[in-house]
Amino acid sequence: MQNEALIPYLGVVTDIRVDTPDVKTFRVVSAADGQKLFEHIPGQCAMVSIPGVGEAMFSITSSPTNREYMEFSIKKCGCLTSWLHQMEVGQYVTVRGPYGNGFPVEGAFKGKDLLFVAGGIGLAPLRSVINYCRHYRENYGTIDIVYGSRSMEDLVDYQEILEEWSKEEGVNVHLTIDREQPEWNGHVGFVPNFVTELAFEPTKTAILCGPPIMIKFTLAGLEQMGFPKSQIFTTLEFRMKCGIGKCGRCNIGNQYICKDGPVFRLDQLAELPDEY
Amino acid sequence: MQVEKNFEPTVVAFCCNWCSYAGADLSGNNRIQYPANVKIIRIPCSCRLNPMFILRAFQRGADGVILCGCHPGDCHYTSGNYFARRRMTLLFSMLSFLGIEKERCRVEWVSAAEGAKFAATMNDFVATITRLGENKKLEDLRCKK
Amino acid sequence: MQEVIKQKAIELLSSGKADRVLGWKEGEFFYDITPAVFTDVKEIEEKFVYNAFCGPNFSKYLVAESRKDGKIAVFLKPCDTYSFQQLLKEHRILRDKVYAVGIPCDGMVDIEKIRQKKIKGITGVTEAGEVLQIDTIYGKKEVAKKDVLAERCENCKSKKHVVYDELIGEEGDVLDSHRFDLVEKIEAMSEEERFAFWQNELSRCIRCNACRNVCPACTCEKCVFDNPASGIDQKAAADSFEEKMFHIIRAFHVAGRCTDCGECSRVCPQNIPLHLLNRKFIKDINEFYGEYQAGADMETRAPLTDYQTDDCEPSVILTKGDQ
Amino acid sequence: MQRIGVFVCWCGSNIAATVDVKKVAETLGKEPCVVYYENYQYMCSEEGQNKIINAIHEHKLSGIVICSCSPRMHEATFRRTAQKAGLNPYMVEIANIREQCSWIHKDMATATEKAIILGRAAIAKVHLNTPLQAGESPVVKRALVIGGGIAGIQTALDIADAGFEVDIVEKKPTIGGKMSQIDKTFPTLDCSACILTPKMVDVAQNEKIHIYSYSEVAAVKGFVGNFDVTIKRKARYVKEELCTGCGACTEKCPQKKVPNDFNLGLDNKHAIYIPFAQAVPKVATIDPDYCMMLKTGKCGVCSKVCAAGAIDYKQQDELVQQQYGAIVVATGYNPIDLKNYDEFAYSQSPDVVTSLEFERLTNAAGPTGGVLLRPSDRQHPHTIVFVQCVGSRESGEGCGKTYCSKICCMYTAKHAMLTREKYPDTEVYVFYIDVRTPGKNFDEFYRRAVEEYGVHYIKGMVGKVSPENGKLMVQASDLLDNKQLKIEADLVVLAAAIEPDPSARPLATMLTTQMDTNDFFTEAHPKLRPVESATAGIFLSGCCQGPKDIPETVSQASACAAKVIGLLAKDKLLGNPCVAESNELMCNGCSSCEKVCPYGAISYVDKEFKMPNRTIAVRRVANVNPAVCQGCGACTVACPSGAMDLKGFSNSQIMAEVDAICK
Amino acid sequence: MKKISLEKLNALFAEIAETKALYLPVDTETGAQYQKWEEGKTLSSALNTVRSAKDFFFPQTESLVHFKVEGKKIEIMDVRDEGAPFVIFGVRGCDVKSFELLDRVFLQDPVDTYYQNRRNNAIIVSLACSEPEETCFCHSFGISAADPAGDVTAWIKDGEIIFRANTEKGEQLLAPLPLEEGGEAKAEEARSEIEAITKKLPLQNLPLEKFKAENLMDFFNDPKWASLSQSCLGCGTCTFVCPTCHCFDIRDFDTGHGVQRFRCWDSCMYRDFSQMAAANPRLSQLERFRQRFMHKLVYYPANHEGRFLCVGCGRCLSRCPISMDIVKVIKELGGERDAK
Repeated sequence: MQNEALIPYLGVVTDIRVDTPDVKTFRVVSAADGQKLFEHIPGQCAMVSIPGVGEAMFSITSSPTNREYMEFSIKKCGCLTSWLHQMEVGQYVTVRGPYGNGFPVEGAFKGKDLLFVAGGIGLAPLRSVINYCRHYRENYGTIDIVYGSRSMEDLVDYQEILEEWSKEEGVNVHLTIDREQPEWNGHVGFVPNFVTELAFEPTKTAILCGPPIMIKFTLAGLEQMGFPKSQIFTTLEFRMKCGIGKCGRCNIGNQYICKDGPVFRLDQLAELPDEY
Repeated sequence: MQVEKNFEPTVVAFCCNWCSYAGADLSGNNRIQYPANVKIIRIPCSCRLNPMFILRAFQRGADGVILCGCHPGDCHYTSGNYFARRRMTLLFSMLSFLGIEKERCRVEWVSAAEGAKFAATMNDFVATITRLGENKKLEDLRCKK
Repeated sequence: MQEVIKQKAIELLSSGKADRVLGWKEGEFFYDITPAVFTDVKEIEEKFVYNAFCGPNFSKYLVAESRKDGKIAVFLKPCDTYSFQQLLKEHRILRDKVYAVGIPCDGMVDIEKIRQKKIKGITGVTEAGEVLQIDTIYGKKEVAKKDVLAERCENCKSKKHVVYDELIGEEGDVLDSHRFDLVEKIEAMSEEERFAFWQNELSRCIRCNACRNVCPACTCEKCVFDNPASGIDQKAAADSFEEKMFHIIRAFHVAGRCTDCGECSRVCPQNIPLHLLNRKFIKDINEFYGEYQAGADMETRAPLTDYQTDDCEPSVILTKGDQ
Repeated sequence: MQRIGVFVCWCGSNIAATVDVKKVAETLGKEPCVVYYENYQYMCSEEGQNKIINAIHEHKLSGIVICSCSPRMHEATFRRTAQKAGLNPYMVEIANIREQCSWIHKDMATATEKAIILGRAAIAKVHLNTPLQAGESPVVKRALVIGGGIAGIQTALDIADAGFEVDIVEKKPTIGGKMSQIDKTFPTLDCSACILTPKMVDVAQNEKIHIYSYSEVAAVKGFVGNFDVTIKRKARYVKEELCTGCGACTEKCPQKKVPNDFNLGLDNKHAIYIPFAQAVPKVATIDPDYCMMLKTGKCGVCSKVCAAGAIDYKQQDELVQQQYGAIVVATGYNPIDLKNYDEFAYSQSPDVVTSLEFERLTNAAGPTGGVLLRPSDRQHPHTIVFVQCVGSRESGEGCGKTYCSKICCMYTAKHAMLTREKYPDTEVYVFYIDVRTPGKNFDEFYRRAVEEYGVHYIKGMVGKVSPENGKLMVQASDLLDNKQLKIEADLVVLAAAIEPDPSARPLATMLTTQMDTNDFFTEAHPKLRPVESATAGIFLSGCCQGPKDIPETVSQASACAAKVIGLLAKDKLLGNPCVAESNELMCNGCSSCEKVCPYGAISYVDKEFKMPNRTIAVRRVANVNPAVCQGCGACTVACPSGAMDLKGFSNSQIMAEVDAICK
Repeated sequence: MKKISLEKLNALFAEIAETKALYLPVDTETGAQYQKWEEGKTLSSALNTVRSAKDFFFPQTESLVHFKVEGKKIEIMDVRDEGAPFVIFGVRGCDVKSFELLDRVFLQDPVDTYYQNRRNNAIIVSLACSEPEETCFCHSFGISAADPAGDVTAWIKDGEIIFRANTEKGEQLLAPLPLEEGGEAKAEEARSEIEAITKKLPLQNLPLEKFKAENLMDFFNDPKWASLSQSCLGCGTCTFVCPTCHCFDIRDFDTGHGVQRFRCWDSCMYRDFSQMAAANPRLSQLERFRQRFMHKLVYYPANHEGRFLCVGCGRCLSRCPISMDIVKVIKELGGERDAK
């Protein structure tokens, strides 16, 4: 019988990394052959599930350029995610996907200066793009990454940022935390303000991901700086069940976030009902 | 030819902590036998038994459910078994109304001193359920092996 | 009667006694009437109706409406007042935010029953005394009103308004109804017949939740069936067990609180006689613990939150014969 | 997700002989989240417990399942073990594979299979266990005794003796209660006043005891260890602290036509009065219904004669707030009102009296100075008929009580005997249904009345008493001789049933304690906890719980005191953590739970909720007081929305057990 | 065309049922329902079934996949069934149209194979509506009650039933059956009679013109939603009797010895439909009510060349507990609006 999108693949967790007190990154490969489960575009998602516990959509945080495995950075917030956080290496999970449109890394982003703005766990979906763009460095202009979290401990992928991203030519990392901390020498303050302070050229293409409140104020800041709506991208979060644009749950206007999203350009969003 | 295995019913007994669970213990202390089909779940008082639990047991494959509590008037919490009695009477009546065998559910008052009665009750109940056969009217086919 | 009630609605609104009026709004046809909150006298004049198709029981709307600013006036048929009072008793409605007007009712018509008489394409209905004159695409028809009354009205339990601020018309009495006849008939069936009867009825359930959502006793902030933590949450039944489970639990949850308003059966798109389950509980309660009518007063303890030391034992069920 | 350890106990051969413990351990070891399993000879031994402690440490166990004997046996032991290892004691579940498995089954395969299933159920439950903390609450070291009769007095004295403060609230101007009205006590016939008044004095003089006389309990809030009580001190128009009890005011009071309730209206008193000579506190009280000064503003005599200046016509009712750790109910009893007993002509003839009135008529301090005289003509009665069981032991339909009032047989024998002793010329008839004399020296006492004093005991009921020509015609039946009797009596004494004081019912509501249909307080357990109410911290003393004679009352009062002392001796109360808890987000505020709670642990508050659309909604929600809740779970089933759940026995836990068993 | 006397209809059913499962509307005490044909069951005379025919392809619940969980291991079991060909007899024009609308959802990439299997197996015999009800408004969506689509179209006229095969599947179904040739004239007669009745139906000229993608935000922000949705109970009756509603939920059921993942009907009218861990983008009944009708009248047409997700079957009109239905919504919103 034909392959069925709703029947998942079996994955096995081969590595668990503790990123922050409530974020863990899980490395998953196929349970059948130890290979990568499927290919994806940066920004795409997959439905990860523990049968009997739940199934939910998570962005694939590893870059497509990684040919061995895929990674999911998951924040503990509900029943399924708590379960996932308790997992040990060797645990099987089911995965289906990839779902969604992903970022236009081979389209609109090409040849552009990119400005990534992320807050908290919002870095997870962007990590895939950033690493992709780093991998195909020649295809893109400068890369600016503004990333902030509540505290130092809450910065996801802090090690990778320090050891790889910051050291790379043409990649500028701007980190900030919300409140002063003794061990912290960097910037302190909220992400939106930091973005304004950094005064980026509005010719860049901005990619935003983070909590709604951060998005809201960052957008205001960017628009003030003169960024046109068509140059700002963000990703939406919604309850999803089927992941393939049929079950009706993530329907906003004539768009299905699981299929037509989760990445939207701001000018596209402006034409949709404000139900996200 | 395959010999059909004797029907071994699954019986769930909810026992209140203060009287009936102790009664069951006493039956053990005195080595009075009753069938292993009976599995006891300890609840603080018979009034803790939510009708939901009974339905759940049937759904999951129980063939009989019995609630044991303190004798009326002897409830550790003074009135719990009175409430349980009303609730169970109405629930059982409803199950019977829906055509479910009325002997599948039972309430018995067993005190902590009535080890023998506990065993006798269980013997009788298991016999009744065995006679009734498998619970087919309140089963969930998905839960069948 | 419609005019009197309409005038009352206008008066309440224009006098400021009420800020909103909950009433019935006309539809496309004579029978498809929608509950509506009127805030505008003109709208009442144009759209307000009260006829034999005004079935919906408004009391449940008051749970939310009484929590809004301002006062809401509501029109309650005798049976609706029971639900209203039951909700007051359970502290679900804020009494001082509601102006309740009792209105008379001589039985509501069930459009389904007219359709079951093979009358198709109904475009209009006129009440002429005991007879309903029906216009259809296929010509004029007539039926006796008593033949097409809703089940609950056929077996009307009371014409009395148990609570109101104002009454339009005469006060009625509690009636001797035959509402338990069908329950008795089912009780008299054999176990297998009963099982088959309910299997047939309940298997039609599509779990649209109309019965629950319309039920004035089902006002839970979060229904157990919607709550994943309850362990029994479900949507469409995936097994015949779940069909029964839903209706047993629902009936049990409203046992002793159900006023027998009959809304569950009225709204069931599959015409499952759900009220029979509730009535079975009511009948049992009456038999086992003494007559009790939910919503009849504010004081009497609900039978499931009460007991007598000499209540019957559950084994009483065993001796209640099948035939 | 838990990390569960399973420990299977052999219990020597008790379990291991019929259950394959190794197989049980290994099979359960494969269950999800079980990271460690072990079997050992005696899990409850020190060695066994150490094994558990080590495993908890080594394997970072978050929950443990012990397959062993009944939890009623060693649950507490293993909880302590867990606690020692730093694991919350409520993360322990016991699978009872001894009493409920190995001891009742003979076949090894069957028993092993069942043990595995029981173990699975325990594992399923422990999956959902959450660490529970028992709440602590401080204990106010002060007790309140409601009612100052002999029961209250005895309880108060015993509690005070142990060094705790006690307040007595008595609604009458003096303590003493019914016993102060009685003449002699059976079966010893010693003088009631002689044994009571010293105790009353003790109360008055005890520094630990404070009497709120002429006061009532107006409101009770709080819970065991922390009751907050409002006491209403009724205005007596006399400053208690100034009044010396000299009696000058009473002597001079011009209003002398006040029915004397102490003598049951058999004589009159003054509008300002001291109920009786030995009253405690010995303080005058003005009856506002009769005092001319209070009614018309004209008089003021008492104020003028009072040397202490204690009279205060402007006095108001006063509310006093006080905190208590325990409350004792000692509200006592009253004879029932006999107005419905027209057949006995109680309302028609003054010579038909109740037994309590008879006590006053024979009491030296009574209206007749102790000489037995008929109320109507103050003549000595020559024929007296005593009727027993008036209003007691009636079938349901009558206006009387279904229960036996217990004390009537004995006091009637006492009355009969004393009458015959003092007035041998008096014929005494006693009509009875049964004579009940279960008590030390009781039957001897009754037999003396019959045999030595020649009291005529007749088994039968009096049908009618009719006043005729200054006499009372008593028509009765003699059931033993099967004949009708007519007796011309001078005095008829009715042994009226006793009933709880009418103040008890509203009090029970305030205290959230239970009453039976007769308004007697219900004890927490009829056999094992007879002096406690089901509501923690509320205790029962004396006749408020059921009819009692004096020795019984006093012993119950002391028992009650012992319970109170036991409570007050604690500095802190450790709650049972397995209590009900309401999820406010789901609560409808419908009050179903409150109605089934036997302890009054549930109250309602209007709470503001932030709605997702940034509005604020106010909803009435249930609030469980964990210090009061005993964890029966009645509320959890009454709750339609499932907002109410019981910690330690939650819906999901029980359903998980069900699932595991039925799998 | 082919025809047969109505008297022989049951024999015809028996013939079809010999090789394929045959489903048809049967009268029950509580209205017509699709049932599997067996001896003794006859074609209902009611206009339409209470439940729609979508159940055949999109059942109320269905198992998707099973899992076995042991320790850290999971096993996946594909429980799909190829199925066998079956015949649905007597589908009305509106329901036939609904299949087309559902196909556009379920057969769109990635294909829903559960739906596809059943769809491929089905042979649809539609039946023209000789007595439409007052609640019918299929004509508003260009559906012909007189000449419905399907693999085979049938008309009943003067004691005869006339068949016309529209597809190869239909041809194959009719070929072996003992039918007479002819009936064109009668079919034509029936067709024109029905068309004449259709013109008399009360629900004519629904103002649908303005429901277009370009007016999306306009409709979305229309203040009239408030009064329209005000008395909505938030039940799923309209959704579940609707032949085109297709929202579903996917859930897991732990049987005690495995996990069954199944899907079941869901309704966007339900409060928990879009509930997430901490937020719900459609909090009020207004928003949920609006979503359902916007989806039918604006969103779906925007994605599917202007096709409305409604076939005018009238089920929601007769079933809504409070009689608030799509016709009222269309009339209220489609009224005086100025097209952009």
